[in-house]
Amino acid sequence: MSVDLSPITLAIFVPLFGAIMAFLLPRAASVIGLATLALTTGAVIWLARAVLTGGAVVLPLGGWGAPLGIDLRADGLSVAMLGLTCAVGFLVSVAALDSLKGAQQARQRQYFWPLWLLLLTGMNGVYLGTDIFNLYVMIEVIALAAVGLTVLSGSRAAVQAGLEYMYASILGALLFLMGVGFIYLQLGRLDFAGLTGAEPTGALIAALALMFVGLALKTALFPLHFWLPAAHANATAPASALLSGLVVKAALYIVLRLAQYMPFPSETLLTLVGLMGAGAVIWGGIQALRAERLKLLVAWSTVAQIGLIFVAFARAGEVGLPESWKAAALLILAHGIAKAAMFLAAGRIKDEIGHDVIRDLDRSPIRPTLAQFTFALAAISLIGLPPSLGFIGKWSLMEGAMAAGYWHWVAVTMAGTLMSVAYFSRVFAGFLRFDRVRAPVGEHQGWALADAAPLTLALAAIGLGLLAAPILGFIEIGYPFGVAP
Amino acid sequence: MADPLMIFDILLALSIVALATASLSVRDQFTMIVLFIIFGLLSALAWVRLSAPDVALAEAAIGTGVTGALLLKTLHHLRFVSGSRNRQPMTGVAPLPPVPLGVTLANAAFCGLITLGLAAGFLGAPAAGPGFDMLVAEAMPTSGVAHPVTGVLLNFRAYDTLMEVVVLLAAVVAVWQIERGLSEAPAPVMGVVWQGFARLALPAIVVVGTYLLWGGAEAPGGAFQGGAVLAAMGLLLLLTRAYVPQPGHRGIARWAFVLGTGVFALVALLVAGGGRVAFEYPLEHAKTLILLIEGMVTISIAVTLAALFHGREPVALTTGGRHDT
Amino acid sequence: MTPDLIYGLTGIAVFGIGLVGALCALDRLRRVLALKLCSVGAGFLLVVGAWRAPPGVPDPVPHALVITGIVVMVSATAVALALIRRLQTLEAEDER
Amino acid sequence: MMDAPLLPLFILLTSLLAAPVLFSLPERAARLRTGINLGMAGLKVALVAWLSLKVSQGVIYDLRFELLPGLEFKLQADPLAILFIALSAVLWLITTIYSVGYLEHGPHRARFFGFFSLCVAATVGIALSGNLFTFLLFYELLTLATYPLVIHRGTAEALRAGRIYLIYTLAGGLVLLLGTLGLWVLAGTTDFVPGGVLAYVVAVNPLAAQLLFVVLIGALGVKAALFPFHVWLPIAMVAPAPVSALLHAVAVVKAGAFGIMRVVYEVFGIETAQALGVTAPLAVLAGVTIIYGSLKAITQDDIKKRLAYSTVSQVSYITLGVALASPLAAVGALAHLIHQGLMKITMFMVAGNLAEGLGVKRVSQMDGVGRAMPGSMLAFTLAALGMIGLPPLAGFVSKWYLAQGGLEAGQAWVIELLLGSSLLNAIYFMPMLHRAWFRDAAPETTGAPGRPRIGWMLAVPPAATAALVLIAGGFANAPFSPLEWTRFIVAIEYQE
Repeated sequence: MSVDLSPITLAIFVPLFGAIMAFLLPRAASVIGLATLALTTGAVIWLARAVLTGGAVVLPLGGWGAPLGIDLRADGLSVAMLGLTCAVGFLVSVAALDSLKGAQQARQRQYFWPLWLLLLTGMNGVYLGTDIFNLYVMIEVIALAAVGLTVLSGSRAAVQAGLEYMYASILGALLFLMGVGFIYLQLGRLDFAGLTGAEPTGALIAALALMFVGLALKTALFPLHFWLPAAHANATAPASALLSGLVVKAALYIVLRLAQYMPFPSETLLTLVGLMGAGAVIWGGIQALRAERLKLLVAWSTVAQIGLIFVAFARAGEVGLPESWKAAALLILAHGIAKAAMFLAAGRIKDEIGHDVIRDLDRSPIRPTLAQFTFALAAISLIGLPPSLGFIGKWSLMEGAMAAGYWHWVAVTMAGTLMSVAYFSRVFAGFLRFDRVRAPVGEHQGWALADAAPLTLALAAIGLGLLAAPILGFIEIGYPFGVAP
Repeated sequence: MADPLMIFDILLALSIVALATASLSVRDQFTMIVLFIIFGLLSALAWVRLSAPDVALAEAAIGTGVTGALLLKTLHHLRFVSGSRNRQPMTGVAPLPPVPLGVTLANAAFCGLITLGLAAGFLGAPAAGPGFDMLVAEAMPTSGVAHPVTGVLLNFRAYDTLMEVVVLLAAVVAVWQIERGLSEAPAPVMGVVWQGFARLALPAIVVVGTYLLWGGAEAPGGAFQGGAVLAAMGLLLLLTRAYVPQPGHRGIARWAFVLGTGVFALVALLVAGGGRVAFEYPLEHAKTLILLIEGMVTISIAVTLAALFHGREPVALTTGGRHDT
Repeated sequence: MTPDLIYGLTGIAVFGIGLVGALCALDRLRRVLALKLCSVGAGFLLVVGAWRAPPGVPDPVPHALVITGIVVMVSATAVALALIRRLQTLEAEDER
Repeated sequence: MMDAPLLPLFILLTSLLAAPVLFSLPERAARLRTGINLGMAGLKVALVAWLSLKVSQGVIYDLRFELLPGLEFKLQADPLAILFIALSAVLWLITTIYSVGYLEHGPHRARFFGFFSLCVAATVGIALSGNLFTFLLFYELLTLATYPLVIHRGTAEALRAGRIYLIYTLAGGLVLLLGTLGLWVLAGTTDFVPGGVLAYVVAVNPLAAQLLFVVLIGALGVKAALFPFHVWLPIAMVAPAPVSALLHAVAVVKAGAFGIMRVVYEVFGIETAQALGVTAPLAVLAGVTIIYGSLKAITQDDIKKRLAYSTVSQVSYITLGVALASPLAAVGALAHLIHQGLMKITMFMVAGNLAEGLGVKRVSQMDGVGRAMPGSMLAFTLAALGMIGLPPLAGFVSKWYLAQGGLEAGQAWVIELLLGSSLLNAIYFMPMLHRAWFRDAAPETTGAPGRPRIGWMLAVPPAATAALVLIAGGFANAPFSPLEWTRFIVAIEYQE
């Protein structure tokens, strides 16, 4: 009996089997992990080719078909998110290989790989899912694995942050589940297609509100961001990179999908979303300016950037939604890549210097040049300077807002950009100042192979801006957003 | 409308709400957990009343039973830890400042508003509205099982169920990860009388669990409930010290954790082919395959739940996951 | 008043109570419990949605969903409790 | 000769690709680094010469790459681009030689030359930009590449200056982004087209067009050091001498001035801009900056600061020439783009030599330095006299055309402005020359005669640029002189 597998199933099952193997064979976990990532990336490339040539791919699991069964569906946006996850995931894994190589990290290493591969399973499942209850289960897979990764170091701060993260995650998921209940009450089905064109009744508005708040909690949208900075700042570097670069994107992606299929009630709600985003941009910026530690600064910048993505989403109101999601998607991709690079670089800097207190960075005679350079490159994309992908995303955001006459979103974006310049330049000053060093500054100290992965990511974040047109073309495949009102 | 039943319903509903409130507001943590367990059992009762015996069984066994056990174990551990703290009162930290009453009230009012909004949404939704009834009825004959809930869990929405087992796996990996090297509170040990009782109860539990599993194909029950009951046996074994996990058992425990997920996923993939997609069991083998999956999943659930209760990974000197395969 | 109405409102009330607890409780254990209450509330909603007035047969799909939800919740609870145990131990060690 | 449509790209890549190589060279590989630097700089000069020849023969270079739907990355080589690119190619070569000598034993040379190279790449990109969007990309790259150069010394003072520099220029960049977006939304294109792309918008919505003009000029004015956005320029003087030289002569300040040209001539179109009534205020603003810069320069004792304020003043000549909206003034403005670059780079290199060779950093210390370093001071004198506008030096030529343009435009006040400015120039340059040549040296600046205080790598570059100042003025009418080329451009921009 021949088994013919769809790349869609592979994208979910390969990491799942990888996780199982890595858990069963702890000694070979690293090898299994890397191999799994490579295979998953292969499956995603295969899937991308299929989507490029034939448009969206649908796989009715069990042959039942929605609404009774569960369909998996891959269109341009899904595959772009899968690609982001696998590519960033692969490079973070390479970096993790180095940062977890010490003898005292044997136990960390043993748990890192199964948790990370389970996390990958969950994220791939989200990007391919079309059933809202299934999405609930998937975000729980993500939540448990992500919490496990957060507390990998076992320090008190990390465990404390992990516990807060866990509470927020469970509550977010339960709000989402309650929303699922309301959708079932009203519509009697749970697949995305069933949501299309439904009348916005009381139950559906309740469902939408519940699901949105739940997802906002999971993706740390202001003012529900409270758990994020501590969790992302206290995790080990590869875990931070995964959490900040990839995990928060899963909930964001679900918001995009819901907006595609749900009857979005009104301009007012969209404005509210934009305002929350604006609040995040400002508050995240202020806190990043005040942060004393490098990783905390980077974590607060994630809060601000998530806000910016929501501003992009709301940039042109209800009428502009069929276009606005593209700006949001570009920013999601840009942030995913650049933030992973930045957290890895911050981790490297901390490893080399021995601390990450921003004001004392310039006291160290050790200057991990390459990691600092990587950090700066990532910052360029996060600030949104050309030609990075972040710039292209910001350009799309402002272009749409301006064309629609929504000047306030342009102002918020500009304010956010200026603040990001201000808080990142605090860090650069620490890199480039030399008159506070007592000992002679060593030449090119702190080079390591581990710098290769973050540097690649940072260069990608900048270089992919040049490929923005094909990327935009790709994410539109099989994604008729115009269907939604 | 049957009047006495309605009175029963209202009374049950009121006591559920009252218990929920009480369990959150009672000061003593032990009482809190006990109230919660009663709350869970009454909720299960309400679900029986709503013709959902499978759900009621799962809630009673897992949602209330296992969760209650987990809470009690944690409470035991916390009391042990803080007991050791009390021995040196000089170094104690100031307790957390209480939340200002105003904030609590504002929060409560906020939640009240949300609740009212949800209630309004609920009242506006169609009663006994659209559902999957027809679709399930049509598909049941080709599902390979007779009981609709089992059909949904293991065939129509098998992917969900697989992921649910994955959640369990993630949980046990995370718990082992979190608790590694944790200094241990002495495990709660039962009194002699209880031990004797437990020994007596063990065979009965096994029978009930197996029955639930087997019956799942036709009547209420199934892998989760069966697994929970078997896990209860594991809990008893652990509590009575009839079984003490050894470091050497770690490997077996790992295999037991992943058994359900692995078999489930393998079967799901291997049936693809010949025009079928993943999870599409060939009709003639459907029942066999589903029973195989259910059996393996049951074992994994039982072991995993027991391991979640036990917590730490068994390393030298301390103890860990149970294996009962 | 039909049972679905009564229990539906019960579920929403329980969810609301859980929400208050999750937001206001300081005690770590109590917050876990509050979250569990929320999940029971959500379960109520789905079970009520599945209910059909006799002699109708209830919709099995929401039942399956609730069972899944229960298992997911117990997993999350176990992890949260493990974190609490770990954290309390670390705090106790720090004070010693 | 073979035809190479990718020639502009190659010119860009000579410095863009050099940067990563230079970054990765170990600090001690000095010879290799110098080899790459000089090789690439020489190659660029050769390629630019070839490109100029081709363009003068009427070959059109136009490279496009779509970045977003409808929005292109576009490189084009028109005569205006050639003017700027030739300036930067020649001065890069000269400054590179100077920098190698200046930083011979300093730290972080790999970093320095890497960013130096990037900085030139950005300047070349700005010159070759075919639309405002591409211009914006390189404009921001320029900011990022110059920041590490400004703070190269790594002291608290340098970092403070760097922060101010970054805030001003990035804020300016952000406003430019806003303006580019506005242009894109209003006109549906950001292309540079002689005669402008906004005629329709100006007719329909003059207010929006005026606003756009203010935003764009304001943004570019930050780098062009237009009053009141000039604050960063004197502060950025903490940078090493070659960096200051490059910043003032070619890279940053000129990028702003060049951008103002592009915006006035090819985004709005000079006639449209005039009709819109925005050129006259710009001319007044430029005039204010000219006088203000000169007055501030007089009060500075620090040599580099005095030179910096002088730049504030001199660069606004270019803006003035553009804003006067007369062909003759335009000739003067374009010629001054080159001439000011040659003169100012000379002066900064000499200032660096004084600091290196004699430790002289203030005007009050300059007594007798002419005798200690006669070669350098001769170059400085030529440049200073040129700045003042003494014939037949380069500065005279541009001022002459500016004045003629003022008459042509019916703005007689320009003559008075130019005369006043020249007087002020004399007031702040003459004392320096007087001290250098006619006062006795202070004991610490007199050393043993006959022994050179600086290496040839520091001595030759200013001499070369001073010679160019002389040639550009004296042979202003020769073919391929900046002035001749300028006339060629003005014919295009005024669509004659």
